[in-house]
Amino acid sequence: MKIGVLVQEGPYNHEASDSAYKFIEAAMAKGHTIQGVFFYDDGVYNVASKMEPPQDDRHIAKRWSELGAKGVDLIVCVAAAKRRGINPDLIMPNSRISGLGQLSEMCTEADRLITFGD
Amino acid sequence: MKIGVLVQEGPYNHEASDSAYKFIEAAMAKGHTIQGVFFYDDGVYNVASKMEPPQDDRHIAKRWSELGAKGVDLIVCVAAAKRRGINPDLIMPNSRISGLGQLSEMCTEADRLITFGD
Amino acid sequence: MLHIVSRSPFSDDSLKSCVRIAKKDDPILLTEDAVTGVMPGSAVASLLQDAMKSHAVYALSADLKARGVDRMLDGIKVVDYAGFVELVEQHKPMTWL
Amino acid sequence: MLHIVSRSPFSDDSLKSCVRIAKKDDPILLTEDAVTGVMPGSAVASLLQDAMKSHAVYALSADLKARGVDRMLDGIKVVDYAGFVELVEQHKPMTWL
Amino acid sequence: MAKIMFLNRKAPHGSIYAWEGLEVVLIFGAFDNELAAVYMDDAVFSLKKGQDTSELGIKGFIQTLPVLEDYGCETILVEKESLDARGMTADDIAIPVQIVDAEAIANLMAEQDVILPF
Amino acid sequence: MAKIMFLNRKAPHGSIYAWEGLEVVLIFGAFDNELAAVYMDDAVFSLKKGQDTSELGIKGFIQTLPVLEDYGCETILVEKESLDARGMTADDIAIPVQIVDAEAIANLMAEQDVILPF
Repeated sequence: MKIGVLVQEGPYNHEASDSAYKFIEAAMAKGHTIQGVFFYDDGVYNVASKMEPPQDDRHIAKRWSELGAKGVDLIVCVAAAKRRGINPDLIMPNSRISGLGQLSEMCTEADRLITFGD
Repeated sequence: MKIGVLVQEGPYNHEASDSAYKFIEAAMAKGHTIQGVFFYDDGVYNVASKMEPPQDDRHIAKRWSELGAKGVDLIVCVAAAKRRGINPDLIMPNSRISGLGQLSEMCTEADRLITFGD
Repeated sequence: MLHIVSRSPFSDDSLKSCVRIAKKDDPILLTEDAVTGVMPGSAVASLLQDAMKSHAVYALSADLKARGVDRMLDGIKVVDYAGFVELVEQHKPMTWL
Repeated sequence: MLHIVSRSPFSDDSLKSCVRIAKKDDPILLTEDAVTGVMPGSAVASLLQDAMKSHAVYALSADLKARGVDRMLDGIKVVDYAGFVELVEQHKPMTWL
Repeated sequence: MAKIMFLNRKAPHGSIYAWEGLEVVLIFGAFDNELAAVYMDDAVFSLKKGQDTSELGIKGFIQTLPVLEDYGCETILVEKESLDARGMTADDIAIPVQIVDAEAIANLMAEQDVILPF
Repeated sequence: MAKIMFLNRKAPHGSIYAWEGLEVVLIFGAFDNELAAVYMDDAVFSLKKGQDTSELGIKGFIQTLPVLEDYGCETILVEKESLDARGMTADDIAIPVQIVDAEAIANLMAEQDVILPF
């Protein structure tokens, strides 16, 4: 199946980001295709490239970027990002900034669209 | 009176940041001293220098920075900031990064400590 | 002590907990989404009416206007941000997140 | 349709709204803080027991373990993330934020 | 083409969710989708007459609500039980909507390809 | 010196609040303050025995809870009504605490200089 994922909350502050990641891992392990991950609202902070979490903690941005390296399309909402100070120079490799139209497309093309938020 | 302010949520996503700002404005208008504003958790995003909100919207980081120019001590929690990709190069003028010890000091020295969060 | 409640009392338990804990005569200030609770005839009207027997209950005008709250339970006092500051002058504040 | 609830049913109204709206036989999955609701003898036990008359109710194991939930109402089904994915294969998901 | 429902449950202004739930309509309306919006629980306040956000210094809803219809979201349902619980009636609603019970919402939900929660 | 109370009300892991409510104790304990912590509402789960966060991939509480006492927070109150509502008893609590009613919490609150909510 083609599964689209919408993430509405930022990293560390809410479990939503972790839940989304774990769900995607499990879906890929079952052979599903991730149509894309759309980061909206505070979700745009997920791929902030300057993150430096404590050494014994998970590195959320790096984890997303590695998923991007496997071919998962990581899309950061441009309007939400600009507002919050996230620009193309400040996002992780394998992620990109684009508009809500991408979310609309994902809704049309994916077999399932699942939201993680709070 | 000396009033300390703790902000626990980020800009735009939650009204907490707006409420804190309006409260401080009103307190200063009444002649109170703001002992400091401590940004904790997602609150650290409040002074992200690369913010570009829509032209017809308030510029939250700029607003804080202007308050800093008036002598209000704007303190960004170092641990919360690092984790979220906010470093000294990415915060507004008139704000600074420091530790929770500053919040402890504020609790001891201020006559009132008020929290804005969600 | 001044008790500040900012979350909607319809979706969140913070007002209920505040009322359970607040000492007699401690004022309660409703801000942000919490001001939605002051409309008459709502599911939280009796909670607020009971609260007003032991507490002065205030609501922040900027938040009331923003949400179009155009009618209120008897006894709710409206304050602006200057009034909010005065309450904090008089009482140590505690915010119910 | 699969109904996903992630917020604590003690402090938030999302589970209640989900149960009000969900169609008979639609499964409900509790994740994140919502898994705290499955302990027997709690204030939301009857809400969940009523829900189980019309819905299969699942709880996510990683979240149960993280919160030390070591006992559950009869009838709650435990799934891991692979089981979560299977539920999404079978039903369109809807998340109650 | 997909059937997409925006399910709004959060109060306006306290968080950005309600606002972003309108923003998506602007964009999604440009694509060939069949859109519906539901307002229940605290989100019924997003449709309240007489909202004036000028003192908060944020953009209001009242000017923006007409985008729902203008951008092709012709089905707008409001749950009666949510209105009742908040002491509101049909007279409080600023735009033309259908006031319905939980079952009607459930029925429309069942027809959707995607439901996006705000 | 100030009397400072940490008032915890949020569930652990779903958001970072509960965690940050412990972090502050580590720092505040180094200063000459009189600390107290209250756990009520969903925060009683932060003290639950048997928490295992390894599958979530985040740091647990169980190892960290002893910081409360080690760092000088000797008064730890848990509200009985909150335990009751969640089907929990004293046996569920992982560390030594005092289980009290709402009035006892109100009385301790009234003595504080500052209350920090998490």
